[in-house]
Amino acid sequence: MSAPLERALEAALFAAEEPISIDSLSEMLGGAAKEDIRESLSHLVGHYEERGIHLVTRGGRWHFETAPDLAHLLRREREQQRKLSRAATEVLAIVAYHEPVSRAEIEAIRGVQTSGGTLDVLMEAGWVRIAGRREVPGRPTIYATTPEFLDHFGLFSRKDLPGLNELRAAGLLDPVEEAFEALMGDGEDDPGSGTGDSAD
Amino acid sequence: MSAPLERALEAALFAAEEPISIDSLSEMLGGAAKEDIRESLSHLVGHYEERGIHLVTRGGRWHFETAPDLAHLLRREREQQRKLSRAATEVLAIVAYHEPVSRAEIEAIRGVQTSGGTLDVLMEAGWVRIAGRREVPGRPTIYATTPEFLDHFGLFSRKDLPGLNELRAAGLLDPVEEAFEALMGDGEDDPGSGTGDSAD
Amino acid sequence: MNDGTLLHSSGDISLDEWNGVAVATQTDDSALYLELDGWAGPLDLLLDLARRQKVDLRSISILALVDQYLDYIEQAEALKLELAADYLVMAAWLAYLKSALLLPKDEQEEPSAEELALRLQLRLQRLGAMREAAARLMARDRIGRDVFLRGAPEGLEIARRTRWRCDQFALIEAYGRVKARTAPAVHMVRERPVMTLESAISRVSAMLGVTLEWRQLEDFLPPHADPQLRRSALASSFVAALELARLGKAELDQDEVFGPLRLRRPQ
Repeated sequence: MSAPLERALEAALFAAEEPISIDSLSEMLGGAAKEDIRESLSHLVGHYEERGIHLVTRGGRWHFETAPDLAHLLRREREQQRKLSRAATEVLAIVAYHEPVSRAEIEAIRGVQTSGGTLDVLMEAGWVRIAGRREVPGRPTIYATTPEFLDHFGLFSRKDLPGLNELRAAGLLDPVEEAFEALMGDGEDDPGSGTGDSAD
Repeated sequence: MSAPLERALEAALFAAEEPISIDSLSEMLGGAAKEDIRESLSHLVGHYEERGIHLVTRGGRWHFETAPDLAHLLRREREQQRKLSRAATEVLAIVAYHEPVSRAEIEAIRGVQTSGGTLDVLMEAGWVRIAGRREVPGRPTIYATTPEFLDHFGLFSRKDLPGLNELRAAGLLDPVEEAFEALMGDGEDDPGSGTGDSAD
Repeated sequence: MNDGTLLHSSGDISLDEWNGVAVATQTDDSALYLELDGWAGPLDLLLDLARRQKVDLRSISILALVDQYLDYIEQAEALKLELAADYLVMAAWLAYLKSALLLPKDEQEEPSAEELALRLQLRLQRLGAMREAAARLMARDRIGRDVFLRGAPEGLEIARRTRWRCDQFALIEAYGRVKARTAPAVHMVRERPVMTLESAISRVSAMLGVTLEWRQLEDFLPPHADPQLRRSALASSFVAALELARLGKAELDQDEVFGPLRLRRPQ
């Protein structure tokens, strides 16, 4: 017999059409204490851990999904997702690991112009959004990922991006110019390119 | 730790868009024996019995649904308070004083046309109900108040509504008289002009 | 013709590696354009070539890479493939880089060839890192491919319900308003006010002041349409006339019974 709050959370998360934040859960359950909700959710996570469905949290929002190891039973041919082009996957990765990022910055990394369609596809998929403008000359639009991105790729949060820490530690998320100067040492009298807004 | 077949059934039923028969489940799970499926399903029914979601069968097909006692969580109501319009208040009062009344009768008493929406609002508010049809040509729908109406307005019964004499004593039938007095009031014999429309 | 004939015959870079990533669609038309076939531009091609060195990108030989690239372009030209301009620009730049790298250090211009090579290497590393990250991202358990959401969620309906406000007083008042507005009974107003004797006296005496002629009593009445009030005014004015005559302030005259009553100021 599970506690009333757990039952209520189970039902709400089961019935929900999209992931729900703890705030919304609290509101839905007549203002239940968020602490209690958190505790019940972690109970539920434990309860479902070895079952066919899992309770997961992505970017602070919660949902049930099937256990990944059962994918083969559930995959349906008719529902093949539209595959992303390689360009789109690269752009998505660049946005995710560098966000917020401007198109010029994306292009500097990829060495090619990014067709407008690529970002559109990612925005249409709901994974990338416009995150404002960078306050530099030209005020370029900058892009970032969405909560749905975390949902879709099963990421607890952006920190959960695979290899993020290693990439950061290796300086691979820094612009070329910054990395270049770091390598050449500060012996040079080159003032450097400052903001590192974009390589090349 | 649940058995592999149970896990698979859980996931399959969770992800299914409609209830599934045991035959389909067997097919989906690579030809699992129906006996085993039946047994696992009954385990699962027991497992979920007291949880927030239930595993149920209807006409030989299985699906998960939220526990019936938690249905209220799924249909949250966000209440907004609104003042009942003047017209609606009048109609409500007429229903209360004259019930059961037809719409035509309400209009005759009010002296103005009454939109159907007004009665809808009153029914939505839970104060007015359809009380059948009047056995006259055209068999018009007749309306009456509900027990919630008495509750809301703090009335023990409709008899608690003040009668016309009391209304008059309270000055509530005054508007026209008062208008006349206001015109004649200062003792002067010239009534002047005036529309009698003025309420205090 | 596709990218496979040129590069992938050696087989160490398979696009299958890109889990979940679509290989650029290969139609007969696109076969003529290398960049559509497999590489998103020269940097991408360079990266593929660099990976074929099977070493960490930090220790690739830029010189060897340049050679590979130039070979590739040469091969492509031999096959009369139409190369996009930026591949050729890159080829020219790499040819320059190669010659600079081969010069003794003291003969190199600024920036040195080593610096240019380092920059190229850094760029390749970054692109490589992002490609790898993309592959790892795509390989995650993805909703709709590896994990599935509830197929038929009941949904959380937020019914916007209006709570209507109305109180007892408003209700009763409304009924009073309706009755007052429409019921004919409402016409049971009090008796019409009469014209008082005082006001008749003051009116008649005031009017006598402005004329010397005989005038009928009716001429002294206030102009009222209402017959009831008119009758009251007539009665009051008659009494007023008698009173004024008694006080010597008016003269009364009547020619016959029920004939018109006339009055004037005393002569």
